[in-house]
Amino acid sequence: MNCQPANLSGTLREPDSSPIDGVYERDTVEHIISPIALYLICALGAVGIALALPRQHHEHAKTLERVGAIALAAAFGLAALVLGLRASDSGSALPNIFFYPFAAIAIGAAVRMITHKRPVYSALYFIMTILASCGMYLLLSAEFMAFALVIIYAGAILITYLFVIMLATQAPTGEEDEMLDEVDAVAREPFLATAIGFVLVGLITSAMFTGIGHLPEPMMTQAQAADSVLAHLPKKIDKALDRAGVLEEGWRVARDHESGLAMIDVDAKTIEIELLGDDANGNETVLATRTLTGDQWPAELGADNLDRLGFNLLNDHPMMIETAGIILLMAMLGATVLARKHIELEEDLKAAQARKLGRMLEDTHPTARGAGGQA
Amino acid sequence: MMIRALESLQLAQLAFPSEMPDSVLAPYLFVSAAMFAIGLIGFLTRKNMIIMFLCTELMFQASGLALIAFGRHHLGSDGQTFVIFVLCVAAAEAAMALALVVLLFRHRESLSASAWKELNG
Amino acid sequence: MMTSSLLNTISLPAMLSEPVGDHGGASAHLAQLAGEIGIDTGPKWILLIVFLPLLGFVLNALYAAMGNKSKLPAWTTVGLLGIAFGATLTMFLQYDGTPYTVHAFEWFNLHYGEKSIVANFSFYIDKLTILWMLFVTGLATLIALYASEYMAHDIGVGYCRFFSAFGLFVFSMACLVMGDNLFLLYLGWEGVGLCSYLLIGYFYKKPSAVAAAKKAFIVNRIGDLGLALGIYLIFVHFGTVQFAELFQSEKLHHYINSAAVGDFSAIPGQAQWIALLLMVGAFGKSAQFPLYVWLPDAMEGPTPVSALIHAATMVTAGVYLIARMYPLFLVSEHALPIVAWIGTITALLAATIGMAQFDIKRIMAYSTVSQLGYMFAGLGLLSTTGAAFHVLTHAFFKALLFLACGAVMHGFAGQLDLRKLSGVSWMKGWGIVGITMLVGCMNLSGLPYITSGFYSKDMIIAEAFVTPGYSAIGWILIITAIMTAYYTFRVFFRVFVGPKHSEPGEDFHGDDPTHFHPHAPGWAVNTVLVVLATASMLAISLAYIDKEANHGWVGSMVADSTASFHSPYAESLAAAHDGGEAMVVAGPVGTAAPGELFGMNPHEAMILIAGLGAIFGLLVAAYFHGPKGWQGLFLGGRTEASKCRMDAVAKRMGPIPHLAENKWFVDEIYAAILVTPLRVLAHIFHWFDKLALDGVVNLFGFLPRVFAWIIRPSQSGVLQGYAVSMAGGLAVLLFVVLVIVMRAGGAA
Amino acid sequence: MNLGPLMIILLIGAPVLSALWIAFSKREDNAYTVAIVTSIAMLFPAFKLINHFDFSHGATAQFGYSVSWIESLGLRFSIGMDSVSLLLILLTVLLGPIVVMASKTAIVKDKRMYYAWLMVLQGAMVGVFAAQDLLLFYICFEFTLLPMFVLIRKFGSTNRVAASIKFFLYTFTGSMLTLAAMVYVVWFVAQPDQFGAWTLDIKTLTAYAGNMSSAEQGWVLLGMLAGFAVKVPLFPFHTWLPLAHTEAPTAGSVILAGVLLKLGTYGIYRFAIPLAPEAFFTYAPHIAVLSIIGIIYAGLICWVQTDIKKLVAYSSVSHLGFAVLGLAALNVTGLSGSILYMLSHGLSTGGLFLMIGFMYERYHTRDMNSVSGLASKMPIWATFMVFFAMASVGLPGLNGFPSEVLCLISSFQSDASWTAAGEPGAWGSSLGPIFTVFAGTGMIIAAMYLLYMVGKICFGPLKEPEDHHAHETLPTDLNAREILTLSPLAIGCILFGLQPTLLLDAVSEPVNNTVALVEQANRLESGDPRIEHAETDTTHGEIVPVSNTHQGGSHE
Repeated sequence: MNCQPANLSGTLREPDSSPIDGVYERDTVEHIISPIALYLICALGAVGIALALPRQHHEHAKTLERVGAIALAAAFGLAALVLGLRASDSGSALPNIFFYPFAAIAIGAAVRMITHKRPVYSALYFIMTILASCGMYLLLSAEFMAFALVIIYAGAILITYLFVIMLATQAPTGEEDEMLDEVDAVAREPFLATAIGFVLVGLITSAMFTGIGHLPEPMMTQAQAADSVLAHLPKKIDKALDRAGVLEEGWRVARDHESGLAMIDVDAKTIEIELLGDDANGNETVLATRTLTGDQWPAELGADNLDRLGFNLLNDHPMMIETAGIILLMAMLGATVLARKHIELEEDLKAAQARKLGRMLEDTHPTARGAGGQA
Repeated sequence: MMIRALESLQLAQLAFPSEMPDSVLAPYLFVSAAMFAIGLIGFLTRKNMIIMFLCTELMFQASGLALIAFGRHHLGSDGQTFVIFVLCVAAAEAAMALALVVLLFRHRESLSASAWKELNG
Repeated sequence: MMTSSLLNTISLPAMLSEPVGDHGGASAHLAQLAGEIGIDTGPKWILLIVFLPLLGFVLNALYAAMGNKSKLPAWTTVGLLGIAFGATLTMFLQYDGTPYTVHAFEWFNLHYGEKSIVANFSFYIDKLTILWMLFVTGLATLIALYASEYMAHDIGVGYCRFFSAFGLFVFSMACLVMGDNLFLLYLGWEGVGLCSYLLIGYFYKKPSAVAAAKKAFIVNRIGDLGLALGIYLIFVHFGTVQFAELFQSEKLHHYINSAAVGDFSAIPGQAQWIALLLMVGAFGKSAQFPLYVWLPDAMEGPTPVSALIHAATMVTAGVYLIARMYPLFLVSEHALPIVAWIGTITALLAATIGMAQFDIKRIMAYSTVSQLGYMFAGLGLLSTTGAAFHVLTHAFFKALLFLACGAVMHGFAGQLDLRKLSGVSWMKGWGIVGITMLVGCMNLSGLPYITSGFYSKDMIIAEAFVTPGYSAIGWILIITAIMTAYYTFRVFFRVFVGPKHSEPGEDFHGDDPTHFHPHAPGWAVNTVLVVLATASMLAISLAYIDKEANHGWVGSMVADSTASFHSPYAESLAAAHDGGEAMVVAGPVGTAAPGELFGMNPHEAMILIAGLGAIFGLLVAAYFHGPKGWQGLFLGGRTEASKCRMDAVAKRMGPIPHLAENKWFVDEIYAAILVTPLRVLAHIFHWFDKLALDGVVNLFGFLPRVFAWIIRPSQSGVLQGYAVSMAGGLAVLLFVVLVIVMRAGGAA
Repeated sequence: MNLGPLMIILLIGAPVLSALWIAFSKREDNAYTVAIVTSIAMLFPAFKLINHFDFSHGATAQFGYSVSWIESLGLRFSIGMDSVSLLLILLTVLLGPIVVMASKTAIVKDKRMYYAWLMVLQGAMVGVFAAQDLLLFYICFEFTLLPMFVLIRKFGSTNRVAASIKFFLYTFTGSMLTLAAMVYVVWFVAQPDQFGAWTLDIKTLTAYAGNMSSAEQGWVLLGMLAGFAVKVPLFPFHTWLPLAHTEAPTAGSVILAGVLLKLGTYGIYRFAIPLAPEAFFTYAPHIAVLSIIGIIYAGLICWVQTDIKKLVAYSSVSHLGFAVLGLAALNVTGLSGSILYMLSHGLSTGGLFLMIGFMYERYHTRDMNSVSGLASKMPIWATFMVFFAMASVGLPGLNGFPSEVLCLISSFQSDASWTAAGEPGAWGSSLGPIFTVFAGTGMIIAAMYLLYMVGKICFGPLKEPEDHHAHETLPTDLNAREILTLSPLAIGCILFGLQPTLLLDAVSEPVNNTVALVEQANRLESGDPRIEHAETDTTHGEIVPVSNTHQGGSHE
């Protein structure tokens, strides 16, 4: 669907349009969220996670987890509420409504991921987090990244994780935690960790919110943005013009001789086009030029997100691609080398393994315990 | 309310998304911070090495979200480009990490990170 | 103290005769003398005197290396020393009265700016030098000859060792006496110290010998420190260590003149300090009172060594030093009186100890100390002539005595106890020893007229009486003279006359002491003894040569040297000749007019008193120790070796003989107040070093460990442990950053 | 680049190369051969240097050669030598073959390691003395630690580990502070109002360092002394030395006493004095007091030792006190005396350590109570022993005497109130006769402990350890090799004692320059209290740094 950017351009973001301006200086947290609330939220979240983290042989474990969940929910709700209130009374826009469910799912799944005692479930919850964040990517008009994320993460990486988990851990059936490996059943130093973690949240958020006020203005207007990209894509313009049928045979978008950029002006909606042909001594020259004006501007002419991303990637960060490639290559080699290494177990470990096998044999249910044995 | 929601849903589809106020950026950042913290906490608390690596991935995610949000705020594509990079790193890290996990597991018959403390003073 | 008044009497006539100029007054003589020193004008062959003995040292060392097993070393040494003596004699005969120096090679030469420290291997020849070198080389030759037989018992490496050290000694002595600068003198000074160390410790298997050697060296070192400081001070003050320059120094003449008029305030304290420091060195080397303790122990060495080094030559180095540096002593207010008194005290003390000893060699050692005391008294009394003369005569008769005792010791298997020997002279082949011993004893005790010792000693004692305020010294010296006669003849009467009796000493290895047959000395020993005896008798004549001008040949030798000094005695004579005017100013202290003693010329008085004293001592000795009959001059009643009348008396004298026999426990006292505390201190330092200092160091080494031990647990090794600290660190960092950002924001 | 620098580089490089050869050669046995050949070959470049050295300009660094390292920081490696360096290099090179020969039979296993490190040490020591810039000096200075550490650690006797560690850490800690001081000086000189560029050239640094304020100089001096005083070692910082000496192998002890300790005094002479002239002048009396305490204290400790090696080690502390005293006197006599002392101590104490080593090889004991009277068993050995003992007692005619005398005289001279204006050594720091007297007691104490040692082990009735049995290869008395090892030292002692003038002339120019520099600095700054005194003192027409009020009248 296609609507003119101009329609919307005004309605959003008037800088410092808050009626009670000056109450909240733009360079403190205040204009985003009141610090007290922020710290309260952090505290709640901390308590919640601390309670929710797994612990073994605790009769009230379940209740604690529930309390934790409630605390977390409260924290999340409070955060949403406070942010919303502050935004609304500064009259500035709120995030998309869909943001809230996505955020809720993402965080909730994340929490569950770290609190769940079974690695497999953790992995699955992580996939959920990723999907939720994909949603948020969409809201941030990064659709390509959203889908890339789904494919790469949920599709590739997490599956690897699942494989490894299944290779390495014994998944006990049934709900009873006693069968769980101590490694999964017990969290170490939950309170310290959560404390540190949420102190960090507090700090990071307040830092970021403080910084928001100082963020630079966008580097260019939408038109310039489009222009800058489009001018680099003469072929794309040619295609668009062709599809719109405004070009005769032999005509094309005029290229600037030095830079090779297409001569196009998005704001004025004018496009220079030229006719190429051979001159007397047979080499190619511009025979004629003409300017298309606004009414001939093809409707679907415009650089979309993907164009800009790809252009940015290839034009601005070529080095990064190389680096990424090398990193991946190295990772591949490294993983291969590491994984195919054959290990000689020490005697005591052999004994331990034998004991484990013995235990496994008298187990009633034959599960894939080969993992240990394969080593 | 509903209207604004729909508008901005379309906005997401726009070729040239328009600018984005602080008050919209902030919640995204808050979420990313929260995710990061949760990942960190997980890394610190869980003993299972695999889970720990999952938590690192979660932290990657958080950073990715922040990057994208800022990129959106800037109306530039650099944020997304960096997320691509982050993805590469994450992938590489996952591969290596899992290979290591397997290796270590074969050594110790255990996934506990605290099974490896030869370096203690 | 006294000296000021002394110099008063001396210099006044001179000052009356001529106006006081820079070179006028008392320093005129010195100035005139120093003025004509010929720098490096001497014939080079004079170097032979110094370097032939060194050659001897080298050759003997080579013999030792080649494992020579003959008397070759002895003959080499005797020959070379003989040549050296001949050279000295020639030097003496050719000497024309003006001092000169001979340059061998450059030794010590530090230039800075236009200044420099110059001390070369070059030699300063004046009459004092010649006098000393004459008896040094002469006696050295004789004693080497004696030793060639005496040391024959361990021919081989030891023999070579002995003679090489012997040669080295003569070389060092030559450097000491002939050196033209104080560094070279110091070289000789330390060199003779080394040789005496090596030679005392010759029988190095005997712990006592080793200890004695060590003692000698260290005690000497104490003196040497004084000497060294004195030399430094001379250099620092006068800017030179060369005699020629020193004696020409304006400063010195200035000082002498002001000292002559008794104005010591005009002389800077440091200039006066010089003499006091040099004095300490002299006391050390010449075994004067506080530092004499090493000399008796030095008798552990072979007898020739005792004779040459510890009786005749080395111990007179102190006398030489003072004589050589006399001008500096004159300008020091307290130096000479101290020298005089120290000398006197030493003389008395040593005599008292000597009277109670039974070891004849030790008796001789103490008598040496005592006689050296006389010499110092002489120096202190401004009679350098007397001192030098006594040095000369003493050199002869004391060497003679030692060699005689050595012969006895050698013949009787190391027996030295006078209670175990008797009538040695009457034994077969011991006549010469007896006679020469008698000569020696007479000289030592200074029997009037017939002995040279009398003349030299008398000159000193006379000086004491003619010097205002010093008659006390005179009396003490006379008493000492009596004691000297007593203990000398005690030895003679006990050992050399009387009933024949002998027991072998510890060197006897036979099974039955009763079948012990002493072996009489051979020709070499006898010759040397005879020569020395004759020499010491002939020395009498020296007192009459040139008597009027400088009272004696020695006087004439000294008179032309820096040591020369127109002594009050001479003044008084001069005064007597021209009407006794000068003496009016003489005695500010109000003693008897120095010209007079019991109404006669002091000389006659001395002949009376000292002579009588000596004879009295002799008679006492004869009474208490002499054998029955004519051998004891019909006084003695001794019939066997070990018993005599003295024993009874000694019993009645209570603890005194015991104390005296144990040297008044001086060694023990020194040990108690010096050595032991020092040793304790050393141990304290040692432990302090071990515990305190090293402890602190180790503590500093230990602290880091403690710290590490404290922070070590933080490295748990658990991955998440580090992660927690990382996150915490990040949090803190963020907090800090945030606060700063807030600040900035607030400010903005 | 002509002959001279080549020779120096040869002196530094060749030992290192031969060390590499030894280290990588397959055969244990030819290690000794290579080492001895190299160290003897080193003598020829050394003598060539003497021939080509222009002694009339002893102060100027000759055979200079300089390669740039980091131009922007002014880091260069520059070598060259003035006469002082030359003499110390000669000492080093002379000791080279001696120590190698001395360890022929003493070292039986790990020969390659031993000789390799020995050679490296040689090169490093030459490098220290030949360095003309701070960098090279410091590198070599520190690098001498490593080989010594290994020598002690691997080839020492029972307590070697502790000894090596203490040696290393103690000296290293000190020299870290020295580095700090040097860096500060370099930084200061690099200031725009000074030289204005980074430089490590010693001459340049010396030229500008004088501009530092007294306080800065004080700190610089402190830092310098922290390293050098430990090396010397000065009184309270000496405790590493006896341990290191006792545990080190003979060769190690010889080099330690012969050369390494001199790095301290050399450092003071070459850096502490010129780089902090005022401060050194101000604190000279304190330094002198420390050195004198060292002389007496260490001397007395020697006197109660039962371990011969410890005795000689402490005697080094006592002896080098004289050297430092001479430096503290800050006049020509003192500095020359001090430099002479560095050389002479190297000869005589090195000799003593060799003697002890030879005895140890035969009797495997260092306890004085378990041996005595060896003179009857080993006369040659005893002769050398007495000789070297006398040399270090300071017997005139041997090497100890000239240096000792000069050091003592210098302390005497450097008191203005005792030295009349215009008299020799009128200028100097403010020591005085009292210093000389106390230092002089060192002469007596030296005689006490050295004769105590000689008397105990050489003389007296023969006594050998109970379990003693004749050495399988060595004869009872010294063999030809050992005599050959000792004789150069002995000859050196005698020549040194009879011809000190040669050395004095050689070093006179640099020493005079140094004194002039210090005097300059202190007169300009009038850091010299005596100057004001002289100015107020109207009896003297010209300004002399002398306040001889009580003898003012005595000489006009």
